Amino acid sequence: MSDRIAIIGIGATQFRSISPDLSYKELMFEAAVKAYEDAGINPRKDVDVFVTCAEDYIEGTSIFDEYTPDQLGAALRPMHTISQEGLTGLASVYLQLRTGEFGIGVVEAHSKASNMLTPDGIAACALDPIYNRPLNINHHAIAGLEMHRFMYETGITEDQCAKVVIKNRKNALENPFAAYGASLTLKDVNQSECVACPCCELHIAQPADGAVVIVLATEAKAKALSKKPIWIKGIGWINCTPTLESRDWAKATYCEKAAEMAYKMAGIKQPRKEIDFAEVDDTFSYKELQHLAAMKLGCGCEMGKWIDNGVTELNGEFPVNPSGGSLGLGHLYDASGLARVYMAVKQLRREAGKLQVRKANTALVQAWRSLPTTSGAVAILSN
Amino acid sequence: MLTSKDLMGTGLSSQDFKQKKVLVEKWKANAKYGWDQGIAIGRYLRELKNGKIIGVKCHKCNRTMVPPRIFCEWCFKPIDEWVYLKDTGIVNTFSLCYVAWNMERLKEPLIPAVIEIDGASPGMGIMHLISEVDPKKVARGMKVKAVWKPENERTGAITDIKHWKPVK
Amino acid sequence: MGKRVAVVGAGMTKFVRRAQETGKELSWEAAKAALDSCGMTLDQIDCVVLGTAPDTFDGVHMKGEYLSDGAGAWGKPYMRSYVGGGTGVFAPIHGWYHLASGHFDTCLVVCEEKMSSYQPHPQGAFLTIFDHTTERPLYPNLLWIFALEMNRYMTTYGIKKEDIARVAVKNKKNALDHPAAQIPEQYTIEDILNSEVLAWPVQRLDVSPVSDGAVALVMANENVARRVTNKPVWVEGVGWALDTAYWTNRDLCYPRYVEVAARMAYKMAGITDPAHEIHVAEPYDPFDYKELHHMEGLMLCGRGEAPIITAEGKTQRDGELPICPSGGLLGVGNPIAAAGLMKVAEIFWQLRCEAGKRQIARKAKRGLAQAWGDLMQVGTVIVLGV
Amino acid sequence: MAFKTRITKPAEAKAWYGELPVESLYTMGIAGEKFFRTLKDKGKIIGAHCEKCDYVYVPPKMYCERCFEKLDKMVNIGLTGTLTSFTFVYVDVDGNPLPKPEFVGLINLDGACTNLMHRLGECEMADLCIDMRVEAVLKPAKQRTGSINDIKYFKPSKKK
Repeated sequence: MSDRIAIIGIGATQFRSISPDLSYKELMFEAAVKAYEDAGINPRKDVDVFVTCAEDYIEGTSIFDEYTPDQLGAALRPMHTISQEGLTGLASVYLQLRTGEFGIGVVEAHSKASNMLTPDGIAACALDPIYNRPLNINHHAIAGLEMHRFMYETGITEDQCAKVVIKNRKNALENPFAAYGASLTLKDVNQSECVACPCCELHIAQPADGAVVIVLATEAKAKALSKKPIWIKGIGWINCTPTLESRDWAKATYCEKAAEMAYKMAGIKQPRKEIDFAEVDDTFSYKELQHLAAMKLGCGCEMGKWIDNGVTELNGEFPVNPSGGSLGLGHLYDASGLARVYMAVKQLRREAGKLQVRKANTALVQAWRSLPTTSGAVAILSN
Repeated sequence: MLTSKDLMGTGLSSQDFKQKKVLVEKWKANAKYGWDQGIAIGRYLRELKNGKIIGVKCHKCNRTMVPPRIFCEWCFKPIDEWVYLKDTGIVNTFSLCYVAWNMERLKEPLIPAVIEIDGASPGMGIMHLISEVDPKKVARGMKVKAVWKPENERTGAITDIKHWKPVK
Repeated sequence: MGKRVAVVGAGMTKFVRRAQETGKELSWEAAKAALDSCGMTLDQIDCVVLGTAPDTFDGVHMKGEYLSDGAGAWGKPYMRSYVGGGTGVFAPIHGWYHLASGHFDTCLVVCEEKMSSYQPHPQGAFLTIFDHTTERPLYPNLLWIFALEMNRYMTTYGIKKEDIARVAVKNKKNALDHPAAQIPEQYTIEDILNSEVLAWPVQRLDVSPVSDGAVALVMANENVARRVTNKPVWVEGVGWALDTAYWTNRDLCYPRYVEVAARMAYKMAGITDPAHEIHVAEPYDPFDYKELHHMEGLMLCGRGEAPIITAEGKTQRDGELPICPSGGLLGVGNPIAAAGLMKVAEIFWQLRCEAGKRQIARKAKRGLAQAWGDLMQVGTVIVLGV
Repeated sequence: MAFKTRITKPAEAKAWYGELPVESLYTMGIAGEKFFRTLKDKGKIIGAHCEKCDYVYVPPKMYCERCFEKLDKMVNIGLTGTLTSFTFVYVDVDGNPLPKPEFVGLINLDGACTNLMHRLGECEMADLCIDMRVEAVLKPAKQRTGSINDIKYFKPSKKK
């Protein structure tokens, strides 16, 4: 068994609303080349295990696993797919390295969201085929229902949710990777077209294409290869129920439990004090607040005050999504978690440029698999 | 020990469905895609439209590959060169297939094959169909040639080659 | 190899052509049976891993999420791994690394497939495993690639169809003793050779059926394993490899990805002479030639030699190297991911001498299960021992 | 180095079009068959009670997802409940704009621990509030097919 695991290389393409010049293989290749150069390794010789995170319906290919090895340098090597969020994929490589059998592992996730011509029709297929799907209701209804109940129970207002959008898209203006940087007003957000009330268009992260590759190593390998290893101090991943009927509708229980798991591993008792900044899921504006509350950074209503008082701004006391989050970067489907890892590592290495937060020693990264799931992961990274 | 009495699992016959003994729900997925062809396959299809088969070469391992890709998967580096290949090849392996993709029975067999393309490195094949031949006479090692669609019917697709036929 | 990990319980549903149960319910039936088999309850399980093949079969996007409650994942760390047909043997490897990492004490491993949901015929789902741009426009079916590979294998080594048909006869007969089997039957070689030609050289009886079903294992670290059972079956080695997607650039006569995976597992298990150190094996047999092909990839015999030792009867239950004593996919059925895990469960039962009528004649201390998947591309291997 | 050359002409950046042709036939399952038969034949909604967890699932499950015990004790649930949340959806299932929004609610049926997602009907936007009482409106017996759509929608209960 190897005790500590570090991130020694990161690579990502830019995130864009479309990427018509590259196939998904080429997109993955670009991110992989960058990650391997960052880590200073040759995947054909140095990497022991590979993981990619993908879903068939999103790719439009059954057994998409088939098409993953070549562009990552993984042909004829131990490689497998995890049909899960990228951050859970990171956990899977973490576990493999912890067995002590392997020295270096790679996790990849990507999004070719623009290649889905019928994203809502595809998302509908994720609903229970006998109890939910026959109602023929757009899956965003779930976000509307949840947002409404969350606001009802916490007293959070639509304006406070809108402020999350404004903050994240503003941060994204300074992020060269981001597809959706913008300077928005409350009016812009609140008057955008309604999708599933109270969730209107600008409360929803818009899709983006992109790929992210992260290289992990055991302590011995990391120390030999990297000047700035970023340590995985804690990681947790949890599923709650997939049935809409028995899930929680105000609380993000999956996130709460995943955070408990990660905090326990990292020895974190007072997250607010021990963590410097967070990159958390904000595929819907309210989700950022809901997830922060679930991770015990404060109660729900407190998160409303945070956003009002600028606590989570780039220069605030506890920056949240300094990268721009999914609202600013673009929603990368199962690559979202790894994009957040990428951005957090940049911060922890103090390479975040204009987005650099003042104190960046311990980062909280969290991911959710989006509608209709109750599945998510949390990681604590530290320099 | 596994015994039949503890085993769960309720088998139904097709009759159970026909006679509506069980309730069912149906769904047809609305799952449509426009996959970006990208650099390598984009060029491959454009060349097919021109009636040509193009491959790529890696100078490090000296392989000429088809279908083209932008990277060499063994050396993990960008490919070095585009190479036009011939529209002839040899049958690496084949089948005589009497069922369509959806399991409908076919009267005349389709003859799918892996065809090693002349000009590419040995063993570099593509999957395609063989026709204009007595199925009994198809054999491994048989020399075949592409039968192209007329130029004005070509769209930039693998089906711009209608099929492959034997050359003597 | 990390912490020692054992299989301590196994359970499965019947394999049937069309199940009334939903996929979730099948998962629960298998998972519950596995827990019951070792007297454990869900609250004693620390994490859950799931294996299931294409979502298009069940007709549910993000099938891993959908099945999670049936697999016992409520409120637990849960992952779904996916390597096509290789998934069923990968799932316990996935469970292995959860436990060998030292992060968890117990893991529930569940594999499910409900192929019957796909209309009009589950085979249609395989169209979309081919490259969307360069292959799908030719409307390929899954039989094509098997037929192409089988033909290449036969012509490379000069193997006759009757040599291959012996596998179908053996496995379908073995399955007569499997209580969960879908299509056990006593056939002759002539029956196989006279069955309907689907995609020459593949005929109807060369092929395993489409099925619905689920299988589950309970895995545990050494401390827990010794507490819950006096017959733990240890994971001695695991291996997996994914070959290039450019399958038409490879020689299909030999499954090198299986060899790479096997070498990894053998190294971990300290095996240098697999043909003698492996006492019973369940190589993947969705088609009869595949069993032979995989025996060679696993180095249980030389290249092109698998048909010979099969003809000699060595691979029968009373032979020197029993192969697929369960009846395999050809006899028990092929709910893709679940079928692979059924093989691991069979080795578990064989090594514990709990296989009943299927118990092999020789004493076995070490066995192996292997699955294959994707475009003739994935090898997954697990070596178990007592 | 990632790419030596890239596409530089827009006309060369093309997509290949296709689909996942998936037509599915779903059985209702062991628990679902009971639920939908009862709904169709008797016009009643049933749930499954886990005695160990004291939790009532509506619709019923064959097993308790929390403790994994088999659930074969079905309980009758009324057609009335409380609105846990609601939303107005402006797009159809495929994302196309709807001429008028669809009202969707989460209904905690009396006696259930769970929330059922369904349509809301016979109401205006202003009529709705969280925690209000609602009741199921079923299709006439002859039109029921054994589907979640045998419940037409839920409507606000008349104030007594």
